[in-house]
Amino acid sequence: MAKRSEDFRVVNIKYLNELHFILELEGTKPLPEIKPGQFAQIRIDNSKNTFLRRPFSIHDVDYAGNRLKFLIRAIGDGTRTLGTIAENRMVNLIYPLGNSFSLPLPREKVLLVGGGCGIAPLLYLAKFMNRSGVVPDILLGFRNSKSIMESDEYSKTGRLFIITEDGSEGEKGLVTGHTIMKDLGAYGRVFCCGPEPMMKAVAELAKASGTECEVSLENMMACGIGVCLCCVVKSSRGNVCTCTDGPVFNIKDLQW
Amino acid sequence: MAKRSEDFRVVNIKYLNELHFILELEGTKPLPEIKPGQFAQIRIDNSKNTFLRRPFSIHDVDYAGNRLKFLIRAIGDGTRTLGTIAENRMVNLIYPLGNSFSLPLPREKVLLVGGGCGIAPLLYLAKFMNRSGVVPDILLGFRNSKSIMESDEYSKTGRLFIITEDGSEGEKGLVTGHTIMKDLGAYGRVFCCGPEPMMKAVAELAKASGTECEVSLENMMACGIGVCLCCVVKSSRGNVCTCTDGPVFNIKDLQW
Amino acid sequence: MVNLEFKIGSLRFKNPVLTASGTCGYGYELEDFINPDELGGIIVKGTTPEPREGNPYPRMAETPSGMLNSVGLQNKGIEYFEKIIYPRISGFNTNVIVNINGNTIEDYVTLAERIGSLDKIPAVELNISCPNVKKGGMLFGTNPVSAREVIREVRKAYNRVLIVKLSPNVTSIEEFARIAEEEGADSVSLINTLLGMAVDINTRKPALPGFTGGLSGPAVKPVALRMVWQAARAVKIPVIGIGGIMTATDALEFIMAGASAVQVGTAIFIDPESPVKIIAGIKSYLENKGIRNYSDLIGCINS
Amino acid sequence: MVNLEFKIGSLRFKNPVLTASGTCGYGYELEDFINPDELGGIIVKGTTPEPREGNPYPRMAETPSGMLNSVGLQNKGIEYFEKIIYPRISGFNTNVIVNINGNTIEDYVTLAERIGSLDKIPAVELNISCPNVKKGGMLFGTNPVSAREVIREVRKAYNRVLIVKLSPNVTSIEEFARIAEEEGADSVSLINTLLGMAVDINTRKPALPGFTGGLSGPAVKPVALRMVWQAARAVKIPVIGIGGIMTATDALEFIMAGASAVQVGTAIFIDPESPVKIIAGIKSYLENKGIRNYSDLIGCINS
Ligand SMILES: Cc1cc2nc3c(=O)[nH]c(=O)nc-3n(C[C@H](O)[C@H](O)[C@H](O)COP(=O)(O)OP(=O)(O)OC[C@H]3O[C@@H](n4cnc5c(N)ncnc54)[C@H](O)[C@@H]3O)c2cc1C
Ligand SMILES: Cc1cc2nc3c(=O)[nH]c(=O)nc-3n(C[C@H](O)[C@H](O)[C@H](O)COP(=O)(O)OP(=O)(O)OC[C@H]3O[C@@H](n4cnc5c(N)ncnc54)[C@H](O)[C@@H]3O)c2cc1C
Ligand SMILES: Cc1cc2nc3c(=O)[nH]c(=O)nc-3n(C[C@H](O)[C@H](O)[C@H](O)COP(=O)(O)O)c2cc1C
Ligand SMILES: Cc1cc2nc3c(=O)[nH]c(=O)nc-3n(C[C@H](O)[C@H](O)[C@H](O)COP(=O)(O)O)c2cc1C
Ligand code: FES
Ligand code: FES
Repeated sequence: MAKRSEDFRVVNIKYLNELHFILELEGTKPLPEIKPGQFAQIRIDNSKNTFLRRPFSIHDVDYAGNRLKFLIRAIGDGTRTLGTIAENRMVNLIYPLGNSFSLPLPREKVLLVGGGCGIAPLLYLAKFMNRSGVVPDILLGFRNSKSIMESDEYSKTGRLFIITEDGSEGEKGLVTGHTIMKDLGAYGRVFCCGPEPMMKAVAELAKASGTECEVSLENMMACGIGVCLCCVVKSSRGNVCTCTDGPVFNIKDLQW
Repeated sequence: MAKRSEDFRVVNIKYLNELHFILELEGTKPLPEIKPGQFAQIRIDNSKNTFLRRPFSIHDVDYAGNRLKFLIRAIGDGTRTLGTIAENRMVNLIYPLGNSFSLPLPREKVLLVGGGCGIAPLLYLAKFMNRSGVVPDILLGFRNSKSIMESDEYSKTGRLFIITEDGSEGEKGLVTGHTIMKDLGAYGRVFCCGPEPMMKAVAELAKASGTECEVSLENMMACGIGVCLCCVVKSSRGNVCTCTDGPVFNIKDLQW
Repeated sequence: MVNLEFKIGSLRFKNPVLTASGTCGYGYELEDFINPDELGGIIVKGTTPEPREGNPYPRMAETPSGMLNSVGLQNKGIEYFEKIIYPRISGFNTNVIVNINGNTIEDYVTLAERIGSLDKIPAVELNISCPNVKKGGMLFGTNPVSAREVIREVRKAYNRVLIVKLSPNVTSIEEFARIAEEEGADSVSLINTLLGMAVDINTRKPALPGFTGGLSGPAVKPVALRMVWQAARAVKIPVIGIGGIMTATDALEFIMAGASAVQVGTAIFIDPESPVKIIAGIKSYLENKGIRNYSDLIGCINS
Repeated sequence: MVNLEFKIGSLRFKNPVLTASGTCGYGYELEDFINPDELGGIIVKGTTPEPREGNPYPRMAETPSGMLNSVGLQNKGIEYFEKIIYPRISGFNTNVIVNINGNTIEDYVTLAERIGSLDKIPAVELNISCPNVKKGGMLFGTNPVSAREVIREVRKAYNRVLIVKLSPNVTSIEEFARIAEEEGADSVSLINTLLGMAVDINTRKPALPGFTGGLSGPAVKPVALRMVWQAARAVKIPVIGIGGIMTATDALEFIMAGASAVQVGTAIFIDPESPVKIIAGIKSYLENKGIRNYSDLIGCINS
């Protein structure tokens, strides 16, 4: 579980749509144990405008192949550069960082809710649960049918529900408006990752229905290892670091 | 002859040895007239530690293909990054910059002297002369036989003499010690490019034998277009800019 | 159509993007790349009474996201400017402004007077912030007493638009901005370069023979932006923002922090077209946001 | 074997590379990456008498080759430090130094006294240069009168090694270095962060809620180097160089400019192993050049 700094080889970059891609990396030594919800700080060497590392959730783990996958949205210079890096180049990672989603009780009913590229940590989370016999329900929200990503992957790990803003696939609307959210009380836990307004809305519903709710925050980070105190969030214990005390928080601990 | 800023496609990077490579670029529109000795300021986008453009002599010109070649020594972050740029990526050039070597009189006996990657501008210079019927003698100095570059190319354009520091090919020693330098007075002009100590030594011999001598300076440049006044050299007219009044100077105009 | 005009006193600028002194020559050096008439203004190379050879080579050292320079005001002097350069640039259809420098107050006054008699130069930029000369320059600009004195004397001698260029190498930029305002300057421009240094560990010598140089480029932008914000809150005269502006986004940051206009310097070395690209970028920002007057943005982060 | 030892007064440091306050936590946060015992010293997070929550999020904005921070001295206060943290770090086999901060002179004195009674803390770093707090901090460090006063009072109350951390946001760094020396400080360290700002042009707000922040990283290196050079020529006490040091080359530049030691800050965020890499790099530079004592390099560019 110790954090480490390690060079990974770029195995493949696969674009899922214009903006999102899967970055697949291979290390040279056995991976440490990685828990769902953890992230890596990636150093982006060949971008002039990217001074600090960039944090990304671990999307999938292949222990046998020493491989990690990230699902990344090309939003600024750093991510755009990552998305055009040539195969076989090396990138440096600091990982595994942060805490993790809690483990559901055996046979507990669990809902994963993700939106946009916030779906990233949910794939490994679902696979992780599968190993201990939990098959989650998964609700993913996208803008439209074209922006849906990796539904095949997710549907292998649980019962998948899709909602799109324009109704071009699945139900129409935002995740909070999906039919299954009406019965949120039926779930023991809901794990949520996506844009902050979405997470806050889901948190409201969870509170109302008394469901345990964990969210994964994306506060801006400088170090990722708890030394700079830049990534804080107000918790019941005062300001805590998203990078070490999070990124996953039970909403009870946040002042949401 | 107007300077311009233009994106070029990387056609090919060919390593001549561990440190030196030929960068071949292709523009999208007809090249302007380029004179021998002129240079380009190349913007190196994907190197974190390269803020300013980098100046490189134009090594060869292919008007038909809109192509330019540069002979580059990977010495620091900027040149190393250039040497690993992927084919078909674009790089931005400001060119053609600077003055040029003077044109020899028809049938004038001319000697080109180059050392290390200072040989770069001499290829296009020799080809240029060939067009007006002048076939120069060319003396190139290298560390050893392994570090000899492009001798085939140069030998097509004139009578080629090689000297190596360890004598592993051609004569042994520095260019100034080569046999033909004993008879420097036989040449109307000598054009020289290489490390400053070499150029100064050649200039001394030229002075002594009364031969016209032009050297190409490599002063550090910020702009390359005459607006920053950083690249100055002391001339008979006071400080002048290497980027606009040079890079080629008749040694009579320098305080050498 | 969005309106990019701005004024200092009664002097109209067609847009708020000028080129900074020492980075654009006399404007005509850029003609292969841009049409200088499209600029809001051109601040020409620092000019002194006598011709100057400037500092010895090397004069430049690259630094992370910036550069140090130690040019030391190389220029051919006011007489050459009047006779040779002025005729070449007086046809530009934009505000050509001369950056004036001297060792003594008299030097500055003489220059202001002589430039004051050139019809097509509607303004001077009083440079009391050059870090690369042994006399004058920053010595004036980091001492409140002598800053006040030189501005006062130049103001007496010059009745067109007077811009005072401030040094960032001070504890309180507000103090110097206020002095300029109190002494009747029409505008302050900032920042000139930050005093910096680089060392060559192989030769074990300073990278620049005079040890220090002036730092410019994106590296200084956060400091420049902070100082522009402070100065704009301290005075009522227009503030011209300078320092590391490479893009329209950078320029807009300065404008939102309180700058009425900006100057583009080191960016020109990397992209000589950048000043006109920045004008275009500001325009399209305004159009996209539906803002008709860019002046609505000036200092908007304070409100 | 090359000798990397250096001393402040009688306090021995095994090498001249320390980690900077606020960028290395309490040292143990880095244990997955480096062995803190290999460091010349660890300057722990800025500590205040009372627990502080610091400034609101967001606290950071990336800038060209650097970053702005506005952490605002979040820490759990001296009592928590004494009871919980001190026992955890007192076993380190290196110099653990506490960076002390307060609103008032009494705050600083109290802290110095309490730290003075902790056996394993051989030195304090008096931080009169934090730009991210409303009281204290840089207000002391940019005013010669109050700087003198706080150093004097702390010196009276504390008889171990006293390092004064200077602010770069001043006209004359020499002046403040001399004040520290005159008041009996054993060393000065510089620079703390440069006051800077960033604007988000989309929200039209400052990137940091408190408008300004402290600039660190390679962007500030040229300024830091210049100030270290100036300070080292102004005083006889050892100068500790800080600011944008990422590599051994950077560290050597500071040493050649006059620093007796260096602190590594922001570099840790990009490479937590950088402090030990820098130690190794200095060693191999010395070995390659056949220099036995790194102290031969200190200030060598002046000669
Ligand atoms: C713990 C954690 C896990 C993350 N996981 C993922 C992931 O799996 N996939 C993914 O695509 N992104 C993820 N992010 C967000 C990602 O780190 C940012 O999108 C990235 O840093 C942007 O870098 P850039 O250089 O491309 O953009 P920049 O040019 O730096 O910024 C572009 C825009 O992105 C915004 N931005 C910058 N940093 C962040 C941030 N930390 N959070 C949100 N917005 C930001 C900026 O404000 C700006 O508007 C995660 C962030 C955190 C903290
Ligand atoms: C007119 C002109 C024409 C040139 N033509 C060629 C050419 O055809 N092929 C070629 O390989 N190089 C040429 N150079 C030199 C080339 O510009 C530098 O080698 C290059 O800028 C180094 O960039 P870098 O980022 O790799 O090195 P940096 O990391 O910037 O520096 C590495 C080392 O190179 C030295 N250096 C940096 N800039 C220069 C410079 N301008 N001149 C000499 N040394 C420098 C530095 O002092 C340092 O020691 C030319 C220079 C000029 C001015
Ligand atoms: C090479 C160079 C020469 C300069 N010469 C002058 C000058 O003569 N007069 C002056 O007031 N400022 C001069 N400056 C400062 C710039 O005008 C500007 O204030 C500074 O570079 C910061 O802006 P920038 O980061 O956009 O370059 C010079 C700057 C550079 C880089
Ligand atoms: C996030 C952050 C927090 C800091 N906190 C402190 C602090 O508590 N006390 C202090 O004296 N300096 C603090 N500093 C300043 C650093 O110790 C150092 O002086 C400065 O960052 C310049 O060095 P660098 O460029 O190597 O980071 C902090 C810097 C950063 C980036
Ligand atoms: S990012 Fe530095 S403490 Fe969290
Ligand atoms: S490099 Fe700018 S004037 Fe020559």
